Amino acid sequence: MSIQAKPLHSVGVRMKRKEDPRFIQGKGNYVDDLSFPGMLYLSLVRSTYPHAEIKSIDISEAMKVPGVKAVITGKDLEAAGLGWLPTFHGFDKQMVLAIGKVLFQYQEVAAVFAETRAAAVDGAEAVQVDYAPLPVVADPFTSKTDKVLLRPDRESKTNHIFHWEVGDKDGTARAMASSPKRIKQRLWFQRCHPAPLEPCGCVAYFDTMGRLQFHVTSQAPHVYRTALSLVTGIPEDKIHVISPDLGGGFGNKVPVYPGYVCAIVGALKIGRPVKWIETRTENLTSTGFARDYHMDVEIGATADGKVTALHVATTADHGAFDAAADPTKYPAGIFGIVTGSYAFPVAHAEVDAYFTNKAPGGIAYRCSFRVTEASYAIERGMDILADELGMDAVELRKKNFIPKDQFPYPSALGFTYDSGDYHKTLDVALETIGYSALLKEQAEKRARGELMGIGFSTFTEAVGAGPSKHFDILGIKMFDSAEIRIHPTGAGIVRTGAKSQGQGHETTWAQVVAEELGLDPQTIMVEEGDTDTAPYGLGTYASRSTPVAGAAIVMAARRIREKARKIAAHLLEVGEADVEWTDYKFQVKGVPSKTVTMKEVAFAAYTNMAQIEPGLEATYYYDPPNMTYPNGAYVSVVDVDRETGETKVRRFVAIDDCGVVINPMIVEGQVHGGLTEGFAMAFIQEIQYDAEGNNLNTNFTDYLVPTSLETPHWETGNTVTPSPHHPMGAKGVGESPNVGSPAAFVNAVIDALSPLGVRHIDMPLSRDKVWRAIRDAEAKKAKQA
Amino acid sequence: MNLQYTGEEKIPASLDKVWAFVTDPQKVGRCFPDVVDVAVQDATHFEAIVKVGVGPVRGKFKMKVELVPADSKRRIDMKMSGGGFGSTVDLTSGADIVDAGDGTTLLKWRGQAEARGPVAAVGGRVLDAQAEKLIAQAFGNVRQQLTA
Amino acid sequence: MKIHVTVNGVAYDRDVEPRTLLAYFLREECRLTGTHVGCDTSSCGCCVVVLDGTRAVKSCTMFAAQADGHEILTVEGLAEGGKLHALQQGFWDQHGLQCGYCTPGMLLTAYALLKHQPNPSEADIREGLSGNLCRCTGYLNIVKAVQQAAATLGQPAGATK
Amino acid sequence: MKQCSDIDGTVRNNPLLAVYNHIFSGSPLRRPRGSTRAALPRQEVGDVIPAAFDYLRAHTTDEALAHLQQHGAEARVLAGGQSLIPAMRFRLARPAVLVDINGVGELNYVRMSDGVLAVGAIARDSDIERAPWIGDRRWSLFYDVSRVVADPVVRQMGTVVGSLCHNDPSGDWTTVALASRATVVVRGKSGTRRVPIDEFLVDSFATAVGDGEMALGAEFPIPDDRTAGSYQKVERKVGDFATAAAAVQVSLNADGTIRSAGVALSAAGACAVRVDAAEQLLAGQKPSADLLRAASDAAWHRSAPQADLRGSVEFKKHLAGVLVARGLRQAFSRLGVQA
Repeated sequence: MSIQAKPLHSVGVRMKRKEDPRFIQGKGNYVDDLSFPGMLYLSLVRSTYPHAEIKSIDISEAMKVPGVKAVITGKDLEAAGLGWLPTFHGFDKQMVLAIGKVLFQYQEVAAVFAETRAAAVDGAEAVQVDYAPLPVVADPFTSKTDKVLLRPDRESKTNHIFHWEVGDKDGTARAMASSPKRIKQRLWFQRCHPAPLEPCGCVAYFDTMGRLQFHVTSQAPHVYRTALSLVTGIPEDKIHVISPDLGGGFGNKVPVYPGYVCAIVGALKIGRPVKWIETRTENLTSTGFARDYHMDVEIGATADGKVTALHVATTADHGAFDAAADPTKYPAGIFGIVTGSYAFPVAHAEVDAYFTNKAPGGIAYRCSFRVTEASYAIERGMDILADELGMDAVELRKKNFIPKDQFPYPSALGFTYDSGDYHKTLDVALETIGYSALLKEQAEKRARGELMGIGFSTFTEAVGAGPSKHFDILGIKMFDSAEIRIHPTGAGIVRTGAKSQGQGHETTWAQVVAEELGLDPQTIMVEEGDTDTAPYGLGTYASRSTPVAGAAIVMAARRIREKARKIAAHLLEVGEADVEWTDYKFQVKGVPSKTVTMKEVAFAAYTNMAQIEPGLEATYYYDPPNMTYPNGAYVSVVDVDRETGETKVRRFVAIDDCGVVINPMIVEGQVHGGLTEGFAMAFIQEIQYDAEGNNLNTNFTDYLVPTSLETPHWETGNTVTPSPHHPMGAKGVGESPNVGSPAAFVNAVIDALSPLGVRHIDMPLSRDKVWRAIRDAEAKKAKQA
Repeated sequence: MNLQYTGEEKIPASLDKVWAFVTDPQKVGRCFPDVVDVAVQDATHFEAIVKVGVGPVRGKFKMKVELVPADSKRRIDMKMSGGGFGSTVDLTSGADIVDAGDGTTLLKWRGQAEARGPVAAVGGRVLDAQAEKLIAQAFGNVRQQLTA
Repeated sequence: MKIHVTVNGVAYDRDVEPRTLLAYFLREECRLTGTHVGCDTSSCGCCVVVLDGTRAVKSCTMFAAQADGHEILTVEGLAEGGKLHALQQGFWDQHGLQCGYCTPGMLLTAYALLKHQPNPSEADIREGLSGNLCRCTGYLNIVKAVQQAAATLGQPAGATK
Repeated sequence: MKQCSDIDGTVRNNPLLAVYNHIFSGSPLRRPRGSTRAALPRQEVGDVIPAAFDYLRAHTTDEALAHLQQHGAEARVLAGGQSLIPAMRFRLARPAVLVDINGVGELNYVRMSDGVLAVGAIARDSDIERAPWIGDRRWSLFYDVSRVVADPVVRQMGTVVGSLCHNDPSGDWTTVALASRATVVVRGKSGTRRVPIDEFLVDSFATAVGDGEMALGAEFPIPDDRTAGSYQKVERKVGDFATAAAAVQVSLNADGTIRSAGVALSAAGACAVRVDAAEQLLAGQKPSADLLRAASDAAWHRSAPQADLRGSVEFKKHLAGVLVARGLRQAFSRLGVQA
């Protein structure tokens, strides 16, 4: 038998992506690419009012539009027991189609099914809805007063959704009171939207066996199947969810949206396939938004800059329904990571969420459940503290970092950080950017009145939810799974409950299996997103693929290795105890000449297995013992134009530590993308509502995505501190750059403006806001002088 | 988006004549610029269809109008809601009617427009031009017709 | 109305509604689904195709009727004789894509760019691609991909791999 | 768990199950009933597909005009369509008839003749951007603007004349046309007329082109070799309309004094505006810092912008001043003069 000539080392290799050939040739398979005989198109009628009673819905004109087959309203769905849909938060539900009243602008009001896209739109246009406007609650602070009750359907007659808190309230208050230095700042992390370039959508039909075939843009297909079964009553075995290629997700494709339910109902009632593809406008105005946290950050410290206490009180705007896809026990997600990379002896964090007449959401936008908000809060807070102390931002951070010898480190808010070497990561960043030279340049520029800023973010996040004792969604524990089958020729297939949206699972998972089994990654196929074939998993978001599904793959591969050892022993004609796995093959202990490869074992598993059970496959469900805690040190250098308020990001260095890296090329790509989204939030991206509740950023002409021209040239690097509990020592990374970078940008701009006395500006740092801050600061200075 | 306009018309007619005019739905309706049709429902309610044409944006705007005369006969408020091209616009305008003494009457008006839907989001500037035109010309036409 | 459009060298004679946008004509009439639609406002460039060999156009902002009698090149037509176009190779080698949704538009915009600027600098490429949005890559590797393609295409015939 | 038991509740007696169990029994679809009240304005719809229209392709100017005169206000000219088609997708614009002039070969030109740069109605923005003469200093205003109109792909379809006819308050070409003193050639029933740009731009999205008429082209006087310009645009990102923009073009006399100046602003009013005061105070003077400051102030005073997501009124007014100063400074330095 042939021994593989090529080196078998797979993990850590910059392997080109196996999925790319289809994408670069236009052969990707996205939901809107699907077409079935007799397929109808669904178009939704949406509310023009943010808050109004529906006096009547007249569909008679719509039914006359050529090609229109049916129009469905909230009343029809209510009659079918489908008026409401449970949110993934679990403790709230949302209307599928408005019943009685609308609660946000662009809310789904009626569903029109027609033979063509155009006819569906014509039909939707012809539906006449008579609204009686109601008073609008456009922000959480107005909501707090309960003057207007938004959700009379709920038991508790208040707009207050929940109060959540963690930490030592009294201890924090005492420590704060006795701290010689204190800072307090209101920080608003504005409402954003993930806006993947492919909008959400689905095709639903019932096959000849009465099975629902549901092709949908989903980051969590299995959860969809269970949720759909619970909501519609269709037995789970009669639901087949297929999530094909996804054109990005970033958290936007985790929740179940009304359009999906309407498509299924239409397919069921009309008996034909129904396609619903969201437009960009619908995507930005009605599907899961992110952030919208107003955070009052308070930090106490000693005079020489040792932090003594942290208190964060947050007012959260959750929109019309509480659709934040958070784990059941964590209504504010993992916001408790707000102590960041610093050794706070005591801390207290609280979040109060309120309903408003805005789109529902609060999803984890490239973020491990509110970790982005938390990181921004602590990293901005530390800079404001440095400013207060007249201390260098780097010095302050280093002074308060959790020392590497204290890991695993129990944080003041109840997390156990697995590993990290924060000083080292920051030193690499300082080295790369040339900090001392920059400080010199900055001093010279300031002397000339020029505005140059250097900003840092040395964040730690918690990713890979999560241990079943803590984490579940709709009651389903947040494990993940893998199934591996090795074929007679040594090729194989791996399936997981995760779902790639561009992260390159088809490549990295093959690398992991190849590494563990000494096989060729080019012959390991990866399949995800099909609930008929993939083992049950919670899906891909919150950077959980590698920490959870990735671990499941390693464990399944190791199970295969144990089975293979028996066969190897049989082939080597020795006892199993005498066989060891070394250098990617089985070898008789102490006899390097006597080896068999996994390829040979695979063939034997089907052709020559003696008394051993035939076949070579394994399944593993992985319940992580803890989350992983990737960290990073980011440095940003900016020049601000006094006259126009324009900020140029001259350099940006990102040093990440995500433990063991499976494919450095892919990790770099993830970091580039995350930094770009962080850059967008820091400078141009926001979903705004005016006081009347009108959404002002309804498409890409006003919800701004940076182009190649605005986007800085990223410089990346990494340090490696393996996770002690992950079978490969890996941590999640997809979100780190998005979580860590906003503070680095804002800190840099504020540093540039600090000589003028500017202490804070809320994101996005538009030219207008920055110019205004400069002007006001100069006016103030002139007054004092 | 929320837009506000103000203006004043000096009308060579007595206060009573002006009052009679501005409280008559049929007459007021005819004062809208490019009005195509006025359908009076009762003494204080009517629907008016006006032609809208700014650059690429051309279509018919249907307005539901309510007149709210003050008992003082010194003020009339007008609530208009309606729209076209996929959007709704709520216009509210009020006019203080002041006897200038010299046999003329002043119409001191203030208008406010609020748009929802694509027009607000996509064509805000288009709408602004229209709303201002609608209100300003309406009062201008009141003067013209009372002058004629 | 009846139109005759040549797409990737293949003639399509179809009867379409005047309001049919070219993007939907390509996707639904020609079943060439590599051309994507990512926005309503001509902002994202996922739908870019090449018109008459040299002009990159956003096919969601052009009616199929306007393509009558013209030649369209879509991503499906880039590779020749089973050999990837240098741009496709560049995107693959340089990890110039992640979710792949913007990739066809990027490829065709770059294709037209290289027709007019065979040796673009990083600045030229960043400017030339600024009508196409990418949400995944941060553009850096896309720039590298186009640079690689320019170098490949710049080599004398036969020298390319 | 609470929420799950809720769902179980809906499961236990879910009427949909009945429907489901009989999906193949051909039970007729129940059509929801609705009242028949007086029609209100149409509601928000998701999809963005234009309303139906008739498409007419013109091969000659005469043919195009015939169509336009036949259909009047119901018809719109389709040139680049980069503003019209998005407006139609949102059904803001719903013309009954589109007259496509992209096939009118006689309107596809960019040529120098009789002292003017003549740009035909279907000449693309990119035809200017890539013109062989665009690098010449005298065309520096055009060089600048041709690289910041919309985005590089839109420019390959969008037209210069179309931008003038669209007359967006934040447009780029309208502003450049003012600074360079362009003329628009308009043809209608009564024949062809040449309309100075100041008269052509009537109001937001409104021009001197009437129903049944069309703009055949634009004419820009060819600047002499002691002329240079600059286009200064602040935008939130590529492809955005201007937050504020300034177009300047200055010609010097042999003695270094300013013979003439064109100064115009975008996003500073109902449509692009000329800063007459600045043009007057520049004429005859030698470039100097004080002169620039004065022109900048004039721009600030002239600017009457509208607040929007791009910026506040005061910010846009401020930018108008800053950008005019920067534009003049660059134009002068292109002429080798430091101001």
